[in-house]
Amino acid sequence: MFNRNRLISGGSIDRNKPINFKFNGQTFKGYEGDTLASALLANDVHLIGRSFKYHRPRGILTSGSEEPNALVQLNKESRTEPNARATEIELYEGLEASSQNCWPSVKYDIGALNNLFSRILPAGFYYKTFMWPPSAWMFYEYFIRRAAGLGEAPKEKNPDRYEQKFFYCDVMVVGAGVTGLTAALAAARSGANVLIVDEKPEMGGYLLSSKAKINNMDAKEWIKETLSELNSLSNVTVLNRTTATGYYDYNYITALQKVTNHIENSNSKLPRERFWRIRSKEVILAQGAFERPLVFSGNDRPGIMMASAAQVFISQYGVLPGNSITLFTNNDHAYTVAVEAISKGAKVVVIDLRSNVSNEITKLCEQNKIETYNSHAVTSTHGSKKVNAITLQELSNDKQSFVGDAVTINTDLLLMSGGWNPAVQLFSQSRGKLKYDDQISSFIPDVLVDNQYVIGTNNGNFNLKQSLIDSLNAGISAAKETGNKKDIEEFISEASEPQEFTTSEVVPYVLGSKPVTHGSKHFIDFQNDVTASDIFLAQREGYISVEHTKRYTTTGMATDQGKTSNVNALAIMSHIQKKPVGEVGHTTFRPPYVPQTFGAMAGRNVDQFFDPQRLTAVHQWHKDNGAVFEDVGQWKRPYFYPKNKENMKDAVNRECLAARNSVGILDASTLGKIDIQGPDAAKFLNLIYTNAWSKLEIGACRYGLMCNEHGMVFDDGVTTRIGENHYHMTTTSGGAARVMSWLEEFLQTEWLDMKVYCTSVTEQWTVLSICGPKSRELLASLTDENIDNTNLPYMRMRPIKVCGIEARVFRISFTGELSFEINVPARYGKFVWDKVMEAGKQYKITPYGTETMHVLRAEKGFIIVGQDTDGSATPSDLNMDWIVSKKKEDFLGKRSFVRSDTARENRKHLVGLLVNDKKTVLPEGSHIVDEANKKPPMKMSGHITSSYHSPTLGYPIAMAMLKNGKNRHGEIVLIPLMNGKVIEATVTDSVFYDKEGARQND
Amino acid sequence: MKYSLLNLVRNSFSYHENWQEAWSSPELKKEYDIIIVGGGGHGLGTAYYLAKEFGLKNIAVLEKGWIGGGNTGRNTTIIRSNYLWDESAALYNHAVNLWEGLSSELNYNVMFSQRGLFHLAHTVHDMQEITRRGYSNHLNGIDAEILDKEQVLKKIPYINGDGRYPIMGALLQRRGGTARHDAVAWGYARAAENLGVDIIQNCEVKGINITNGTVTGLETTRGSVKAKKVGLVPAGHSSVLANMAGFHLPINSVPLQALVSEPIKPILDCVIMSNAVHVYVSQSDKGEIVVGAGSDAYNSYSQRGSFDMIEHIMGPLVELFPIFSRLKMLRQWGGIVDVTPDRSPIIGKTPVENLFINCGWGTGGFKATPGSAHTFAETVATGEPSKMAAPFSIDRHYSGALVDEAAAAAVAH
Amino acid sequence: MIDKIISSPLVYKEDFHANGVNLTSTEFVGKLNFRCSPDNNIILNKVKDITGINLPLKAGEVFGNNEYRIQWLGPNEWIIQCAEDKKDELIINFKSQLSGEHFSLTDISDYYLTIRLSGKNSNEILSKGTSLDLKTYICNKDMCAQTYIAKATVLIDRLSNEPMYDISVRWSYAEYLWEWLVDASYEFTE
Amino acid sequence: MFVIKCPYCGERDQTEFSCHGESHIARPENPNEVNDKEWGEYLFFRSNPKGIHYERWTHDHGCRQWFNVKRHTVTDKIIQTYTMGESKPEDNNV
Repeated sequence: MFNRNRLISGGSIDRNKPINFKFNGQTFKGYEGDTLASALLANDVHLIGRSFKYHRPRGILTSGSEEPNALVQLNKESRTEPNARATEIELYEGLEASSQNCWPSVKYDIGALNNLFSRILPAGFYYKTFMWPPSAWMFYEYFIRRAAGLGEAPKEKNPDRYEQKFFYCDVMVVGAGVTGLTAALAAARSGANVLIVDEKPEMGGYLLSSKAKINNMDAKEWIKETLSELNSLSNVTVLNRTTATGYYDYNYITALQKVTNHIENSNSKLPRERFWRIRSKEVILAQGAFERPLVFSGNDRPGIMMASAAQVFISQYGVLPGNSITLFTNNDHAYTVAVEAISKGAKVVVIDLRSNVSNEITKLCEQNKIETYNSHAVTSTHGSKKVNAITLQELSNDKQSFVGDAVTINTDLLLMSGGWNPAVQLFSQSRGKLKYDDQISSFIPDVLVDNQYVIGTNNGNFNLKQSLIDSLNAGISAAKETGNKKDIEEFISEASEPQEFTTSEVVPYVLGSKPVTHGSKHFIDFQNDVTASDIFLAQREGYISVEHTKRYTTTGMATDQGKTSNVNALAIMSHIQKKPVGEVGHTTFRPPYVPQTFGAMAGRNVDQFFDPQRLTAVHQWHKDNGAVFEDVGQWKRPYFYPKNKENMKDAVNRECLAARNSVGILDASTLGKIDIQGPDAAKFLNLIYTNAWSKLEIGACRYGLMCNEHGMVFDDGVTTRIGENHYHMTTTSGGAARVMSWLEEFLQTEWLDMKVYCTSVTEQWTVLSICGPKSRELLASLTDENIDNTNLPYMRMRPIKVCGIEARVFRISFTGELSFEINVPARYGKFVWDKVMEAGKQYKITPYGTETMHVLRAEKGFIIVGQDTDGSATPSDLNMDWIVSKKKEDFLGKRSFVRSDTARENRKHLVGLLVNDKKTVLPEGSHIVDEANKKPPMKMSGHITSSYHSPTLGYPIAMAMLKNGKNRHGEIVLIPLMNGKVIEATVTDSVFYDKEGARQND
Repeated sequence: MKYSLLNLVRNSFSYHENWQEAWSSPELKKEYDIIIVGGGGHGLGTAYYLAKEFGLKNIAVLEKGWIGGGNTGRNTTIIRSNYLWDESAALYNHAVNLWEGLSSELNYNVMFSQRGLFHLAHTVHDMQEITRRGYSNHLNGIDAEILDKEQVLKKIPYINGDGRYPIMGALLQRRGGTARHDAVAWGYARAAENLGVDIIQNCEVKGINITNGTVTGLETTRGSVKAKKVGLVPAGHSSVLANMAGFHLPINSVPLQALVSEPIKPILDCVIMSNAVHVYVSQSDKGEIVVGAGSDAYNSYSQRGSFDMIEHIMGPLVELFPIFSRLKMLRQWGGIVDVTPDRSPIIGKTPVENLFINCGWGTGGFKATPGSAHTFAETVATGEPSKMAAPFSIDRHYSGALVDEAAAAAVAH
Repeated sequence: MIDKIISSPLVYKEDFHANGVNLTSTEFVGKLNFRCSPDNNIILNKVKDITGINLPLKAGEVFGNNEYRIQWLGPNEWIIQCAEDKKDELIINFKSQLSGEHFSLTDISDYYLTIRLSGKNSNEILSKGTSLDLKTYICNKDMCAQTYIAKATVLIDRLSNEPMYDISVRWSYAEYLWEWLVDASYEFTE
Repeated sequence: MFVIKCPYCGERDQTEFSCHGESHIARPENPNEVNDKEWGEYLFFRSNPKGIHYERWTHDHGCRQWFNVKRHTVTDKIIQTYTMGESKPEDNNV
């Protein structure tokens, strides 16, 4: 196990710490500090995976987060991760990775058949076929889906944790290359709170791999010194392994920090990743630039790599990925790697597209004995799983044809450099505007958004010294904007690179041995297998807007989101459309900058913290006593209490009968409660409710219905007058927040002069509702007060002591039985509940849940807002005209009642239904028809809103909204079930039990 | 040239150099009989049906940017017709019927994939809601199956049935599914152009000319153009055009966002919607997990919303599919949706004579595309609301006859 | 006796300690929600007379003395805290002295439960759940803010210049918030 | 995501707030006197401009107050926030 391509020395790897890892089942050795990509290259492994569409062999193209080719399936089982970029995976002991999108193996992949048929599979081929027979698409689709996709999702739950964090700072610097470091230091010395982030483990950016000098120091040394100062300052936060992913309005930036996912983390208490939500007053973008590939025939084989990537592998990882290297370039800067590789013992041939190169470069090549071919092109590449030779040919002066013969030379590594594209993705996300720059043949920032700076190569400035001076000024200026005006010394004096990047002409495509549109594989988007000829096809077929070309060919839509492909695609479009690249335009850059983990964004908002469970003071008792719970909004409410393996039906039967015959108890604490005070409270209630409130006596309770301004019922409840200007309102459990906000809306925006204050008191009170013929006897045993019908009549409230606790007891009833709602401060809720249960033993007191409550109220014909209503029912529709004041000038919703449709006679009305067979419980939600056909469609005239077996009556009852129902009592209607059966029912009044109300009033 | 496998093979011999333009870029004429404003699926489809079903000629579609660049190209491609109210059900089901033959009809594969759509129910109230809707669908002749928890878990591998809001059941529409959104615009455009429709891109309407209460033409960035009839189908910008014509609409334009993951091998073979857990998710043919986020409550024309909405969808997504936790978001984007008070569209006449409008589709326009286009074409052609369009007039906001799909899902008690 | 009568979800929670994080639940105290116009000088003066402190009128101010602590909630809303056994007397005092004025006074002593968070990593925990800029708000003692932590609306009151906060949360959310804070502290556990 | 300056609490993250649509839509003084069309306009019809928009927000996770926001609907820039009692500012700043 030795590293064939590892240099004897150099790089930031720790040669004392060898690491074993597995790739495609085979064990390899690397070192701490390696990435999976560098370690594989060290072992001379170039074939990493297969491309998306044609399943072509692919290797490592870049050394960073823009990598489109070297995607792997990382780890196994619950910790597996698809589409991980080998260039970003830091090596750790035991790491396992495998190739994706291939079967049975990356070397011999059945899917590569697609490559053979590639000629009939051009861009958008699927729009033109698979249409016959018309219903067969899903058959074809089955195979297409299986061929698509890249890696595989885990099949188990993620065992790792994710944390999230909000962070505020004065100045955020994105990118810790030398420009970012300079800006951060300037801002920090000026006194600002600074955050600097960089996606790499080691900060310093590209100059870590160069022979650049800053202030007459090696760039590496300068970086080290600068970092150490930044790390020592208390006003600076330095985050490595942290990628700024999204740049939103008002300088809101999201960043994903790898905390432990670069190590094996099964035992760590730290999260896998931390998701930062940053709000920075000023933002400095210093993300640098991406090297641009050249578009030539066969440019996608393993062993073909960006020149800058090779530079990084050599300098930072001590890996020389090839020994017989060809460099294909159109600019000076790329010669850096040629010199570097030669110094490490490689043989290098340079093929330069340009006819004339500078004297400086010529001299450099002579000095270093670099063989050069100017005005030459690589016309094809050879080798099945890895490049082993290339063919080159001299170009004519106008570059439109060849002169001389094609020559094939052997090579084991082909490097390419087509110039540089500033990393404007984040800038563009922030709504900054771009312009095309002819000097560098790429897009650069043009119009900045507020409180933002872009510096260095990120801004299209490739002169190191000028970049650093700009960065220094940006740092100072950003700090000043945030009020940090400490004067600082200028600390950049000198800076230079051996080969500065000057200009490069973007090359739409390089002439190949075959015409570019004749089946030649000039790749633009490596991952999605988009070739130059696909762009030609799209233009020919009219998909000429950039967005159409992108969507039709899928160029730029791979997991690198066009970082390596966009500008080249635009250059070809510009070439075909014969207009400047700037006029072709560019597609919109969308977040995230690099793919961002779902789990990190979900953070703690899953499992038990997915949504709060709101619990009442008596919750533990319900749990201990076997309650089955129902989710009502965020509340957990007891649904029913099964005893001895009872089913729901039996439990509800038992609970209902207990409440009707003796005494039942319900935890009604979830009801919304609002304390209303002020001299205008009655006036306010008059406007909020449909009925009149002016004459309510102190201590009296009244039921009220609330409508929205459309005239539709939206909540109901009982409100009680506590004092002269003091009311206690109750609302539905689910509607409490909505009602509170409704009241505040009108008080704060419409009736500003009204003297009323509303305060939510929902959780202040625990509400125990005891009901049934024995409830008075039971309560009497717990209080010294007289609570007979005279002292505490129906619809009255009295403040009395219950079990020694100050309570408010309301004689109100939602079940139709004699009933008392005991309100005590929540801290005493459990205590009083226990006492009531104890005292109730002799009456066989029975706790009941929401289902029993629903049955009992349905027997009485009481509505449940949200079940019997759906936001389209007026009080009149619900037969509740009795609660709508005719005298009041105005209340919310009133005006809407008289609109033409709302005032219509034959709207749907609430009715009762009794099934004629006296035994079928109609499904809630089933529909009513006047005439039943054998098969649908059938004309519907209403639907069942509530339906139960009534234990009290011994037969089923139902409530329904029925067209013109008010006038149809006694009629027989039909309810067709899903299974084809049709049930007959008779329309009745919706009150089924104790119509006179004797039981509750007694 | 007809699109077919045979022609694809045949053209491969000439290196695909003989394919014609799917649609061209004609000059704007001085006058048209009918102009449709808005080159999305609904607008292009309207022009197509006007030409095909009503034999009309001299039609143009004006698009301010590139066709299909609005909500047609920005949605999560979900198609279904299981709406509650008869009026909506009829309209959306008409659409599904047309979807089923659309690829053949247009000779353009729109990849309508009827992979089945599940509305999950997590609470008693949800069960009541899906039961009511399922029965209503059933009686309206729309396929609907009400499933219990076990059936749901069996049909959807890897879903978490026992989360904070356990799954209680689901409403399944097997005929529901997804389609390839861009292809819908492109297919209609190509088919419409074949019938003589002018498709004018990069042509923004800057004014609506009205004489004596009747529309006479438009001012555009490409000059003035006369028209006998104008149909507005400008999702996202309905109010802007209505304002040009001098009237207001009961509409707010709000951001709606969506996102996709990196592509992965097939893992989710149906469409999932959950109101209680707030998830809309499917997997595209490319392998991306496609997720719909919620809409923001503020008006905006910026085609972006608050990041909060994206974050908010992640908890529910991972809660429902814990295995998605390690997947990565590849791309997020936003569109502008026109929201009406009752979440139902507006199709019909406007206060201006011969000016018609089709808008207000909110978050649900894509699924309706062929039905909307077809019924709007009939409305524009005849000058009167088609039977299906009639309930969706602007006037319902005065009479109170809302088609309230929003209220029907209301939660309380 | 009193222990058996009083209960809350936090009563069952043992104090939690991790590196630089301490969570405890506090005892019940009297909490009155008080609302009035900030322009009503009669009320402002009376409040000063009764409690000995001014109603704080600036956002996020907390004024206190030995007996009372008044937290600013909004332009016309405060919480007045007092000893549990002084509450009834205070209510009577307010009602009699302010009679004729428009105000509201509501006992919400049980509406909120209070979790005390302290320790050098407190801000680290808070910043996981609240979007509040902790460098601007509640950055010194006697400052408070209403905001959210995760999915619970809270009132955070800073008790000292060292990180120590009383986090008031509605009773029904208390269990959720406590568990959330404990879970958020996981990375600081030994 | 916006930073919104609550007129009472100061600058806070958008997630503490919620938006409730167009502001300065007055409820008719006497609803009984307006016709169905006018009532419908009040209930449902909104200006929905592409440009300056006046809207109402509440500080839900803060002081619970309603207030007005003047914002541009294309740039999403908030130009001004002001309390409910204050009158509508001019349409100048774009």
